[in-house]
Amino acid sequence: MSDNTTAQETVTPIKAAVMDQLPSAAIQGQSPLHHADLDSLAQQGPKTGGVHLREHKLLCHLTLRCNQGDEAQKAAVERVLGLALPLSPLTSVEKGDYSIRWLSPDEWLILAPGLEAFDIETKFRTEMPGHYSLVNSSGGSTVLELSGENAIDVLKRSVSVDLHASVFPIGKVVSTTFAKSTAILRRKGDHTFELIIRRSFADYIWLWLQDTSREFGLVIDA
Amino acid sequence: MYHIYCPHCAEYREEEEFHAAGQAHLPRPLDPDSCTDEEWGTYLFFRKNPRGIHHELWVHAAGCRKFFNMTRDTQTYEIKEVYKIGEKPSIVAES
Amino acid sequence: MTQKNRLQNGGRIDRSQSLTFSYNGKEYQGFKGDTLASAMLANGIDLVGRSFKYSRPRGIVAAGAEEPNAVLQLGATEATQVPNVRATQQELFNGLVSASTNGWPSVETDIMGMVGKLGGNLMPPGFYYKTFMFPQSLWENYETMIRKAAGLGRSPKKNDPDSYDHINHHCDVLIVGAGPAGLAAALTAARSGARVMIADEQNEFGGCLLSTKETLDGKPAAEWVASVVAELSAFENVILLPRSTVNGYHDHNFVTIHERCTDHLADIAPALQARQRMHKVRAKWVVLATGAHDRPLVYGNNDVPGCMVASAVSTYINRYGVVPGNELVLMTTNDYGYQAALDWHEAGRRVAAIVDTRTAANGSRAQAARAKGINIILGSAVIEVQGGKRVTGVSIAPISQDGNKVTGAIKALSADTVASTGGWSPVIHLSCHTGSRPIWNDEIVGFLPGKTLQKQLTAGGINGQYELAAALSEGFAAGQKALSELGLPAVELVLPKAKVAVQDAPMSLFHIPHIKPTSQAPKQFVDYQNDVTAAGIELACREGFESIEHVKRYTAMGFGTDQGKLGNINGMAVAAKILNKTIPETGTTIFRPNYTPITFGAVAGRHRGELFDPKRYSAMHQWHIKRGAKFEDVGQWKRPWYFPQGAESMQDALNRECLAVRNSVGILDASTLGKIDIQGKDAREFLGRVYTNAWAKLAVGKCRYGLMCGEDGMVFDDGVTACLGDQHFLMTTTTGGAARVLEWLEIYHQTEWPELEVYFNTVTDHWSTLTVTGPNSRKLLSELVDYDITNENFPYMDWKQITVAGVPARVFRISFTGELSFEINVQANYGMHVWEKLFEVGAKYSLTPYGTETMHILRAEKGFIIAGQDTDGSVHPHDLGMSWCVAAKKPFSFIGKRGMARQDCMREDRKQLVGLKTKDPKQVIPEGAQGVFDRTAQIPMPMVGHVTSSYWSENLGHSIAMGFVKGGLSKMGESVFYPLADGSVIEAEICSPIFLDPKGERQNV
Amino acid sequence: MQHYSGFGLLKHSFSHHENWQRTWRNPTPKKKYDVIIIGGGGHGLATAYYLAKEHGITNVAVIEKGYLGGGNTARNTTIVRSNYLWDEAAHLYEHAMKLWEGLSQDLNYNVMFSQRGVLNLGHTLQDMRDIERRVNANRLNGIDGEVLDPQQIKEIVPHMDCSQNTRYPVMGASWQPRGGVARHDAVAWGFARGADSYGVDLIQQTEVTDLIIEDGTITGVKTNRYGDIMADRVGSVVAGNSSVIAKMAGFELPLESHPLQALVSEPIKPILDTVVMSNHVHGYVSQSDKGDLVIGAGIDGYNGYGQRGSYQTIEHTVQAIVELFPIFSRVRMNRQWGGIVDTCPDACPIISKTPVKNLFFNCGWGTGGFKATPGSGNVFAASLAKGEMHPMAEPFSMFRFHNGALIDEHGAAGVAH
Repeated sequence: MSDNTTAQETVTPIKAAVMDQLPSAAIQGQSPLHHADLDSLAQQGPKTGGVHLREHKLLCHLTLRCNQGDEAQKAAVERVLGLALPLSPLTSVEKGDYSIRWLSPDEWLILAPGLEAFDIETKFRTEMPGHYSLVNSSGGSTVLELSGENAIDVLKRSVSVDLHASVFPIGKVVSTTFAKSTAILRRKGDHTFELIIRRSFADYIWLWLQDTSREFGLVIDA
Repeated sequence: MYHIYCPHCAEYREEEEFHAAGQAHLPRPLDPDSCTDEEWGTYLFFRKNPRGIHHELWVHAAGCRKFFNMTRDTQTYEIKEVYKIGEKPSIVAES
Repeated sequence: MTQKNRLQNGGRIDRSQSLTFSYNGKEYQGFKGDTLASAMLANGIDLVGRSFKYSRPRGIVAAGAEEPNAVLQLGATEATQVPNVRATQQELFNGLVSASTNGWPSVETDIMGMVGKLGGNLMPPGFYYKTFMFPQSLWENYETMIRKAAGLGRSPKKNDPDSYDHINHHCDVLIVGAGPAGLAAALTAARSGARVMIADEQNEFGGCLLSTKETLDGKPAAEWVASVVAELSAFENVILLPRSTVNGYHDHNFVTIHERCTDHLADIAPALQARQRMHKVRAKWVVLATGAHDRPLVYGNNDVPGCMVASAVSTYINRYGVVPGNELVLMTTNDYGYQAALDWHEAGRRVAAIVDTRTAANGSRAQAARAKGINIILGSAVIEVQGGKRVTGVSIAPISQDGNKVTGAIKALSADTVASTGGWSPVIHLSCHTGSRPIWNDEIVGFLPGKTLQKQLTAGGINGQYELAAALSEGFAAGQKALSELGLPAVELVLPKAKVAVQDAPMSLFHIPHIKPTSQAPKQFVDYQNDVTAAGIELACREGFESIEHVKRYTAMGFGTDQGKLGNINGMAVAAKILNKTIPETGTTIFRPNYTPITFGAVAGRHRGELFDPKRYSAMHQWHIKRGAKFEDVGQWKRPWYFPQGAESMQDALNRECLAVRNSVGILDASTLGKIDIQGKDAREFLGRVYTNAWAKLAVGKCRYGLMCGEDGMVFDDGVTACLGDQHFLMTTTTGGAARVLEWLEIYHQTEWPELEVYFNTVTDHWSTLTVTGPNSRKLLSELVDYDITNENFPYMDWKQITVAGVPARVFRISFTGELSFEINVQANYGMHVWEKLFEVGAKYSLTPYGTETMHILRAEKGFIIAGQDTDGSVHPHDLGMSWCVAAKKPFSFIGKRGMARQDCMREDRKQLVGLKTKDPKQVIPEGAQGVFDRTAQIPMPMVGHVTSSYWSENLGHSIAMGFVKGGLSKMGESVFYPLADGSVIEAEICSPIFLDPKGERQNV
Repeated sequence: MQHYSGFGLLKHSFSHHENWQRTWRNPTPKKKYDVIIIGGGGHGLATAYYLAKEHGITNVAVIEKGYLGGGNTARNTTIVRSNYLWDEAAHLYEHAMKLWEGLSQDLNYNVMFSQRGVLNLGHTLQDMRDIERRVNANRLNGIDGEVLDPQQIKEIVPHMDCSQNTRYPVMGASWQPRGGVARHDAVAWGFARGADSYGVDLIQQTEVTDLIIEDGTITGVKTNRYGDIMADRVGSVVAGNSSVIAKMAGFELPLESHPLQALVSEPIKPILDTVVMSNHVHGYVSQSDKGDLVIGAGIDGYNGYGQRGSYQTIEHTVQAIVELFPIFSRVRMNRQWGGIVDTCPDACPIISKTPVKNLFFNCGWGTGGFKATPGSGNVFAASLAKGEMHPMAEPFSMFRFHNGALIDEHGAAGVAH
C-alpha cells in the first residue's frame, strides 16, 4: 500500500484509484438487512405463504458508465465478463453468476460473486480503452428476491410500472420508485422478481414488504 | 397525473418518476462576465411561462436519471412530444 | 319490530338472513341485501334528519349516490365512527349502529325546528354577509353559534384501527358502470382478449337492471346479468370491481377507484384485511357507462318526508321488496315516470293519481297505467304538499304549457307519498374532471359529455339513451370502438332482445309554478342538503349574482356531500327563468373529483405512521440504538443527536462529549454525508466550474474544501473533495444536499457541457464514514492500521489507502472539529466491524461517541459554517467572510461568479457572518435572535441580522455564537444587541468566528 | 348604497326579500376611463375600491374575463396571516392584516374574518431555528407571535398528534393569534359592492385580448365584447395569467404559473378551532364555518394553466394531514380543485411599474395572495393614483430581479401559505 501511495507522487499518476475493499474472510460483512436477522426468521418463521422473500447478500455490485457506440469498449466488456453489454433499453443479460442490467444509455449495473470485485475492476482497468467509469457499489445496496403467486400483488402495491407479462417479460429491468424509495426491479421468472435496493432504505423497504404481504403470508427463504 | 414517455427508456412511465426542471432551451451565456446585470438577471429569472405550447426540461429522476425536453400544452396538459437534449422541437406555438 | 313496508316476496334480498341494526338507539330488523335506507323504509322510518339551516324534518328521497338527506353517523365505538354515510349506499350488516346527525334534543322533537320555522324567513341566502357585523367585538360569539349549527356528522376522537391499501393497474379498457351498457362493453372487449377492468359502485353488477321488471330475451334481466358476470369472471385478463366507485378521472387517462372492501361486513375490518383500497389505474381507453340520475321536480314543501324521486320508488319495490308508503301521487314530465306508479300498483298499494304535466300521454307505459285503471291527471302538477313529518296530502292544479303559471282551480288529494320526475340527468361528472365542459341538449333536456382530450368513450344513459335496447347496443359499439383503436380484433356479440317502449316527448319542466309568487310560496327546495330554495336562487339573481357559479357560491347550491346531483340542473333552470336566459346561457356546471366522497385513510393508504416517510439508517445504526442515542431527523436520515449517559441532561452530555474530543478522542458516524464518485479526464475542469475555488492543481492524494453556489452567487452546499487519481475524485456533500448536488452536476453536464468527459455516481450508501477526532486519535488509530500515520508520513489534508482493523479503508486527514482527525471510509458492509474494533482498543482512551449537536458545537468553536444553518439561500461567499474560497482568477467563469457580482451583492452594508461574544460570558444567545444596533429604538426596530448558531462552549468556558450583522466584517469589536421575547436584552461583541486555535495548529500535528 | 344589518334583514323579511337592491350594476363600459384594472379578482376589486374611496378616482373600470372573484379568490384556502420574515414583506402583510381587522365594517359586508390564530409547526431543529428567527423578526416589527412548545400546542389543538411516535414529531410552532381565515367569496363581493357604490364599472364576461400601446405608453385595451376601451393608466392584476398580459405588452416577467391544489372534507361538527400549517410534512388544514376541513399543500412542479394538478400531490397532502391528525382517517374528502398561482423566484410579489409607461403590474403573489388582498389593493391603488409606487410597494419592483435585491421568503413560505 505504502508503495502505491509513494508511487502517487511520481510523474505518471494513475488515472483512477482501484481498491480491493474486502478484508480477509475472517471478518464477516454485514448486509443492509443484517439487523432483521432473516436467517433465523427463515428457520423459525412460517413455511407457507403467498410471498417468498430471500436476500442475496454481499454480492459484487459494479456500476459501469461508458459509450454504447464504442465498439472497442463493448469488446472489452465482453473480454472481461464473457457477456455482451445489453444495449436495448430495460434489458439484462445473465450467465452463471454474472449479470448486467441496462440502467441508462450510458450506465449499466454488473452483478458478480462477492469476492470478485477487485479482480473485475483490475481487469477493466487494463482492458477498457477510452472514457469510462467503473464504480464499486457493493456496500451500498443489496439484492432481494420476491417470489410466490402473490409476489406480483405485493409489487403492484409498491411500484407503478406495468408488470403484465406481455409488457414485463422475464429479463426486463426497470429503475423505478418503490413505495417512497427506489429500486431496480427485474423479472426472473413468471412469479419471481429481483429487487436491488439502497442500503440506507433497506429497513424501510423491509417494513413495507412485511406490511404489504401480510394478507398473503410472508415466507422468508434462507 | 401525467403519463410520460421517456425517450431514453423508450416507454411510458408515471409522473412520480419524473420532475420538471423549468423552461427548456435556456443556454448559459458563454461569457457571463460580459453580461450586464439586466442580461444576467434575465437569464436567471425571466421566463416565457406561456399559456399553451411550452418547451420544458424534465428529468427521469427515479429512472435513467437523464434530462430530456418536452413540448406540452400548459392549458390542456397534453404532451405533444418529448425529445432529447440537443434536439429541436418539431411542434412550436404559432404566434 | 315488524317491517310494515316489506313485501312478502320479490326483490334481491335474502329473507332467510335477518339482520339487526339500530337507528337513534332503537333496534330494527332488515335482510341481507338491504341497504340501510331500504331497511329503514321497510320499518316505516320516515325521519332521517333535520336540515342544517331551517332544521326541517327530512326523509329518504333517492336510492343511490344522489341521496341528499339520508346522511347518517355510523359506528359502534368511538374509534370506528364514520360521519356522513349515505344510507342509500351503505349495505346493511348485523349490528350496524346508526344515528341521525342534526336535531336537538332529538330528530323527532327538535327545538331548532321551531327556530327554523320562525327564523327561516330571516335566513335568505347570503344572510351572513349582511349581518353579525355589529358590534365588531361580538363576531366571535356569532361565529361559534354558526359553527355549532353547521356541519353534519362528527369526526371520531380516537385513532382509526383499520388499514388502507393502494394498488396500481394498467389496462386496455376500463369500464365505469356495470349496467347494461357497461356489461355489453366489457364483454365485447374481454372476448377480444383485451385487458379489461370494470368497476361499479354497487355491491353487485347490473346497474339499473337490478331494480327493473324489464326482461331480456323474455327472461328476467338479472339472468342475463348473471350470465355475463360469469363469463367475465372466467377471463384471466379481466378484473371485476364491485363496491368500487370511480371517484376521479385525471389527465392522460389516469383513474382512481375507491373500493370498499369490508364496509359491508362490520364497522371494523376483519384481521389482515384492508378496510378500503384505492385502485390507481392507467387505462388506454375508458368507457363511461355511468347511466343517469332521475331528476325530481321543484314544488312547494317538496322536502316533506314522503317526497321521493320516481325511479327510487321503483328501486325500493323491485330490488328490496319495500313499498315506501301506502298512497302514491306520481308527478311526471315524461313517460319513464309512469313506471313508478305501475310498480307501486303491482305491489298492491294504492296509486291516488298520476299527475302528468303534459296535456297528452299515449306512450306504452301511459297506456299500461290506463289499462290498470290508474287515475291520470293531465296538464297539471302537484304545486304543493301538506304534512309535517310525513306527507298527508297534495294540492294539484292545472298549469300553462310553458310551465310558468297555475291556470286553474286547486284540487286536493290525500296521499302519503309523492314521487316526482322531471326526466333523467346523465351522470357526466367523470367526463368533467379533466376540464371538459358539458353541452346542453334540448331533446334529452339535460347535459351531455363535452369534447375531451382523454381517450374516453361513452355509452347508454350518460348519452341520454334510456331505453334498454339502445343502452346495450351503445355498450357493444363502445367496446368495438375501443378494440379497433387498440388494434385488437373485433368480436361477435349477440345482444339480448329488450322490449322497446313507445315514447312521447318529455316536457321541459323543472320548477313547478305556485299560485303565489315563488318568494311567497311554500319553500320549494332545489338543494335539500344546503336548504337552497327556488326563492333563494331568484333572490340571488335579483341581487346581481347572475353567473351560475355566483348563484352556486352565494346560495351554496351544489356544495353539499351530494354535490348537487339532484339539484344543480333544477337550480340552473330556476336562475335561467328569472334571468330570461336559456339554461346553457347561465353557464355550465362543472363537476370536480370526487364523484362521491372517499375517506382520507384510503387516500393516504399505507403511507402513515412508520411508513409515512422512509427512515434512512447508517450501517452503525443498531449500535447507536443500543448505546441509547437520541436521534435527530436530517432529511430522511436518523442521525445520532447526542449520547446521554444515565440520567445526564442534554447539556451535560454535550459538555462531556465536547471535552472528550478536545482532551482525548471522540468518534462521529459521518456516513450520511453525500458522496459522489467522479471519473473522467475532464473531472478536474468540471470541479473548477461548479466550485468557487481552484482545483486545477490538486494533486493525487490530497483533499480540498469547496464551496458550491447557484448561478445567483448564493451558497447552497459545501464539502471536501479528494483527488483519488488524476482523473478520479470523491466529492462529499452535506447530508441534506446529496441528491440535489448530484442532480446539479448532472443537469450541467447533460445540458450545458456534454463535451466534458466525466461521469458522476453516488456512493453515499457504499461507504461508511467513521470520524475519529481528538489529540489521542492518532494513538488510537495507529493500534489498528498497517501503516505509519505520523504527521510526516500522513500530513493534514492528505488521504491514504490503508487497512483499519483489518479492513481496507480510505482514510482522510481532514477535520471539522479543529482537532487532529481521521475520517475512515470503509465499505459499508464492514462499517460496524471497524466501529466496534475502534471501541475495543479505544476504551483506554475513553473513546467517546458523539452526535450532531456536539459536532455543531465543535465546528462552531472553529468558526466552520454549516450550509443550511449559517446560510439560507441569500448569502454569497463574501457575506460569509469566505472570500479566500473564491478564485476570481479562474479562466472559466464558474457558477456563481457573475451572480455574486450583481449590484446588490456588492453593497457594503450587506449582512455578513461574524462571531459574537456575549458581554456576560455565561449568557447563550438563543439561535434565531434578531440583532439591533440601537437597543432604544422604537418598534418597528431596524434589525441588522440574526444569530445562526449559538452554543455553550464547555471547552472555552463561555458562550459562542455566529450570526449575520449588517457590514459586520468591518465592525469588529463593536456591539450588537439582542432584544428577547422576555424583554431582556443580550449585548454581544462582534468578533472573529474562530474562537479556538485561530492558527489551526491542533488539527495539524 | 343600501345598508346591510340584522334590522335590514328583518325589515326585508316582511316583504319576502323581494326588494333587495342589486349588489352591483351590470354596466356597459364607457369609451374611456382614468384607470382600467384588468382582472376582477379580490386584488383587482380591492384596488378599484381604494382608488375610489381613498383617492377619489371613480372613473374606473374593472375588466374581468369570467365572473367577479372567480379565479384564485374562489380557489384558495382562505388563510390570513402576516408573520413574514423579511421587513418588506412583513410590513406589507401587516398593513393588510390591519385592514382585514376592520374590513367587514368598512365594507358593510361581513367577510367573516375569523382571527382564530395560525400555527406554523416545526418538526426539525432547523425548522425551530427558522421559527425563532421569524418570530423574533415579527416581534421587533410589531407583529404578534410567539413560539410554542408541544404541550402548549396540544392545548390549542387537542386532537393533533403531538406525541413522539410520529415519523416527524412536532417540536414546536410559531403562533400568530391575529391570523385566521375569512370567507373568500365575500371578500370579492364586498369589495365589488363597495367599488360599484362609488361608481366603478365592473365589466364581467369580457376578456382583454390585447393592449393598445403607442410609442411605449399604454392608452387602452382591446376587448372581445366591447372593442377598444381607452384609459390613462392600466393596472394588470391577473395572477396566474400575468405572463399572458405581459406578452401582449412585449416583455417577460420573472414568473412561473403553477397549479395549486386544495381540497375539502365533508362538513363535520367543530373539531379544529385554528389554522395548522406544516412546511415539513407539507400540508395545512383549517375548518370552515360550514364544517369542512379545508386542506392544501405545495404547488405542482410544472407550469400549468389548467386549474387542476396531479393526483400524487393530493395523495401526499392527505398523507400529511392523516399523519398530523390520525383521527381524520375515517373522515371523507369531498371535493378537490386547483388554482393557478404565479410564483416569483423569491416567493414575494411584484407590485411595479413596467417597461411600458402607465402600465402597472400587481402579480407574483404565488401562494400568498389571498391574505394580502386588502393591503395589495390599497398600496396598488395609491401607486395607480399617483403614478408613483407607494413606499410599501417600492421594494417589490420587477427590476429587483436585475440588480439582485431579492426578498427571499422561501424560508417563511416554503410550502403553500
